[in-house]
Amino acid sequence: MVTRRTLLKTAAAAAATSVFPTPAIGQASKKITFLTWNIIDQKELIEGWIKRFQAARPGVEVEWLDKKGPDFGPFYQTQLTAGTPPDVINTQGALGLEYAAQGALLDLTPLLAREAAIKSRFDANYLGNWIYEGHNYMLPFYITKTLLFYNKPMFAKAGLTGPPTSFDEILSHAQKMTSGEASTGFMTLNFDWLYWPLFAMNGVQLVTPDLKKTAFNTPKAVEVLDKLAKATQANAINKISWTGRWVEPNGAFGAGNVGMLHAHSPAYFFFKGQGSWVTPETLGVAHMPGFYATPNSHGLGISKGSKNPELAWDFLKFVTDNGQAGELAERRKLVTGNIAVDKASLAKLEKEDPTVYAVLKTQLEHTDKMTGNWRFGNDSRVKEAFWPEVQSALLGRKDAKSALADAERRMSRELARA
Amino acid sequence: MAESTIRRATPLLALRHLALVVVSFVMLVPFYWVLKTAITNENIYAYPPGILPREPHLYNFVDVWYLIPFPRYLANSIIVSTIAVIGNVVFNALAGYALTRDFPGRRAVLALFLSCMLIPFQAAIIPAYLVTAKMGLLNTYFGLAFPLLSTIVCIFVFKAAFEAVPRSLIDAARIDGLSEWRIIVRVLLPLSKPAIATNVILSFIWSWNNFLWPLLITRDPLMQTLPLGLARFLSYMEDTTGALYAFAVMVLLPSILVFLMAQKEFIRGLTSGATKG
Amino acid sequence: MSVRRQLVSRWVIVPGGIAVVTLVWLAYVAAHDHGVVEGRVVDRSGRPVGGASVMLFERGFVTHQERGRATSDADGAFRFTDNRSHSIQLEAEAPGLGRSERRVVRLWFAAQDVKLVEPLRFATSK
Amino acid sequence: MTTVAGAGAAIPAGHPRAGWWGTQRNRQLALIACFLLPSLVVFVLYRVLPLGWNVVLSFQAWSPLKPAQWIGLENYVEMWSYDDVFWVALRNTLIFIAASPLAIAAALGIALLVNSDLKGATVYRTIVFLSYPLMAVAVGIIWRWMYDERGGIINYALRASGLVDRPIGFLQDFDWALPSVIFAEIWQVLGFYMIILLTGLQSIPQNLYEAARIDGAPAWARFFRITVPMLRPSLFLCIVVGILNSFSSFDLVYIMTNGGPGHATELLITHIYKSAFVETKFDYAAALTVVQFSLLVVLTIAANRAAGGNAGAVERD
Repeated sequence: MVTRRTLLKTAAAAAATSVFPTPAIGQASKKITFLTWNIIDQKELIEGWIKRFQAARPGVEVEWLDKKGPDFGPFYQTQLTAGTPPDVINTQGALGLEYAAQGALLDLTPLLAREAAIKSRFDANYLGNWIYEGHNYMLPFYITKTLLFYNKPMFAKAGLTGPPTSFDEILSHAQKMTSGEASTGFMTLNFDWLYWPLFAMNGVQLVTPDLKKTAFNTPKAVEVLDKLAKATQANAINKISWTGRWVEPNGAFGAGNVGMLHAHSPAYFFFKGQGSWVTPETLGVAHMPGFYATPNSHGLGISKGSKNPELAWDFLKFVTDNGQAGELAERRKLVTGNIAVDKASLAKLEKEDPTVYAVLKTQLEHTDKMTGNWRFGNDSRVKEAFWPEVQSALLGRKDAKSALADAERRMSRELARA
Repeated sequence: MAESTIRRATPLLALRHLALVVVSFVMLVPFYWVLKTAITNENIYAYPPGILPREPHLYNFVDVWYLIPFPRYLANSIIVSTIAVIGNVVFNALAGYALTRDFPGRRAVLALFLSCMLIPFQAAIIPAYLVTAKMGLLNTYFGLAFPLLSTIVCIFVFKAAFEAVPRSLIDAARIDGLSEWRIIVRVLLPLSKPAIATNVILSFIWSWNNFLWPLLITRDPLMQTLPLGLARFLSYMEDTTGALYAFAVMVLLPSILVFLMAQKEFIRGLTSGATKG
Repeated sequence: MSVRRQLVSRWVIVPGGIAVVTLVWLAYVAAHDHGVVEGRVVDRSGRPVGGASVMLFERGFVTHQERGRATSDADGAFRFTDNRSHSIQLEAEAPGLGRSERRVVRLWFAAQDVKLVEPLRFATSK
Repeated sequence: MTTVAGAGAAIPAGHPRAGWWGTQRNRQLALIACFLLPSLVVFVLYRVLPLGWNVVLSFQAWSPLKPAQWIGLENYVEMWSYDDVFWVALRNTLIFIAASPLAIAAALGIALLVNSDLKGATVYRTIVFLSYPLMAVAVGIIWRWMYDERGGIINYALRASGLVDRPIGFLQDFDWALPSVIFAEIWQVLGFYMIILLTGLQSIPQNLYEAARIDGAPAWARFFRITVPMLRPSLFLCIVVGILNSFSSFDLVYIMTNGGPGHATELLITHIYKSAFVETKFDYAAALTVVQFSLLVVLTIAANRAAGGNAGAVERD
């Protein structure tokens, strides 16, 4: 009787699985899904990892999915709603915190407490980027923060000796290198708060430390915004700074007629591919004045809805350990936040590729000066409330004062709603 | 105007050509750029823009073929689009015909259809996904084609075409004892070739270029369709690479082919209307 | 429409034609994809360089990975037999001569058999 | 008839179904129902259900994983009295829609031209249509480049021809951005309007024109007395599609400007999308969706009225 019932059950289950080709639902073997953010170029590498991971763990299956940034949200949110979230996810910037706030991610704090060795793998400051309300939700996968690239020939032509050391010097340097439309002096990326160091180095605070109230609407902020807007009108700051996303600014810098580019390290590989002028002799690399930089790192987290959280954690450890992280660092020429790995790969790069070395070195320096990485649970809402207003001022549509006032009004509302 | 029989005075003819040439030019300039970038690797943001391609080559197309699993995606796209096209021609013709008949609640149905058009898919993603999952159609060709099996615009294309067919003709057929089904197949469709062509063309294009839906319901890489390959190109090389445009061209070609094959019907249609009524 | 007319309609002819062309192409590919890459290495003055090690790089999505090495024989000829890629780069390295220029070789299909017309040339000579 | 009557007789008299099925008319109705069914299934599953979902959601506070709770009109209040972006998006959407008649007029002109025995009509037709099947993403990227301030071909041409001395940042300028996006959208959709109108023109019986010509009606009269009325269904369709484009051209806007600069090109659809998938305010996005839906319904009804009701159907006997 019992046997028959169980038999029927299994039959039904089998039928179900065959009828419903839905992945990750009701499957016998232990399976986890690894959802990465826009790293399809490393297909070979990641499939290699998965092979090794599975080889060491019989009966375990790892499915790999990769989505581009804009598609990531719709995909993950849909999967969440359907109750089939990918077990291990890789997100960029502050998105991880938002998912954490949404209750989508597993709190890694106890796991890290359980295995101190894992926690000590990582640069504490980078690991700290994914602490939401005191809990760790993600581990560094690969890390970046902004730095200042500059075009040495243009600096020389303008009689400039070295990179700017203050906000006003950024503007004056930029002005010196600007001649009509032929060349502009300064450019920055603007997504994900990447432009924030410009404000931070002027002591402007976005919010109060408790993240409850806005703190940016000060005379100083108005002055800074106004200066930036004026410099933009004067073409000293390239307009693309405030309108472009990734391709336009890096493409323009690659074209060789922009003096400085404030961007995070991946930008190097992009504009190098675009610009034949980029060589160790011609490309300057420096920190922004005051060593301020905005991180835009990639983290790895586990979905709360995971059917096999332990296996997922196992996979997380596997991916971030020296072996795998080392491969990633080597192939993608990046820093991983894994201290040992980065040390080794930088030592190697110092000989092989001095420019890349110079670029990546900055990523590990002054990590205590990271800014624009508030641990918001609703970062994108805050951004949506703040950026368009500021952008309007930067492009001369609104005056700085009223723009910041509007931004404050809208942002306060978002902060209050949270 | 529409009449084809009249001979036109040459100056007027020249004028028509002039107008069409101007329009064609405007339509082609962006197109030229797609092609130019597809056969070079120039940074499109370079200044000043080069009008003529420098050292053109076709290797970008080869890259596209190998950098994404092109053959597999192509096969999937063809299957899905074929399902969609068949569904559209059949279902839309039936629905279109039904709407030309009058029956209680006709206006209601009409209103329903019209309003169904007005719901953006972006806002329907989650429920649509859940429904499809419930039906167990995730990762299946049918699931990919389902939302596009019948499209309202095309239903109205048929409706309009059928309405233009003289009533007398249908009544005559009915008196001859033809069943409704026969009337559609034997009388209406032969007179509505342009409508059929339009249905084929549009439904093909829509399902062929569909991006968001396949993105969401296909987790299995082997089930993905061509447009999803786009994400791969954008993902690392961003949009300054020639390969991306080569890809766009390769995805475009089948649609153009279908259009060229189907558009013959537009010309044939010219005379068909004149015969009866 | 009769079956015959449908058979000769463009809806059959065009796809059919495409299918035929494809098959022919595939046949050609099948006959020429042994992944053989042949060429010669010469120094500045055009004299063959023996014992130079030639590196074959394969194009990934954005990077180039080294896939294999071959050594040139007495008259500078080298031969790879295991190229799987459709887009490769070749570079020679020899003691005393340094590295040759990096030659980009793009193929019409993966593993296409190819023979370099222009040999890999070192900037310096013995 | 007789056979059916027989069947009806076979079944015990007074059996409702038999009686119902008995009449010719009812069988017609059943048939019509069957004809409509497949399409209805598709629309109910993928349009009506989602709409219902949005309506319900718009009165709730919900996000995936968060249990839904009723909050009445809060989302709508938020929209009405706090979200200034909504009003901008609304305005832009209406402008976007208002532009479509121009495109339709242009398309009609082209359709009339290529619908004749003009030499090379096929070529022209193909060229005009070429842009429609192009992937919206590619179109967006291309136009973003064409409009580019430095490398863009448009500025290049304008300056080469000395029409402007300073380049125009079409997509960066608050005043230019929306028109520029609209123009690109028209560029892509023109071919679509054209074939819809062509299909309509095709189905106009030629004898009408011949008759008119015999009565000596001049060309313009034939156009306004025959072509336009007979085209009503197609024109109506084009107008409805013009209304649709305010959201179906989402990809284009999203790629070209992402709603910026500021919110100069923010449409309701981009606002909906961002609210839902960027800011994860699905509940609020649902409210926006409902509002957009109602707006478009109103516009469509108006268009229907203008087209003489009945989806612009031409009643003739």
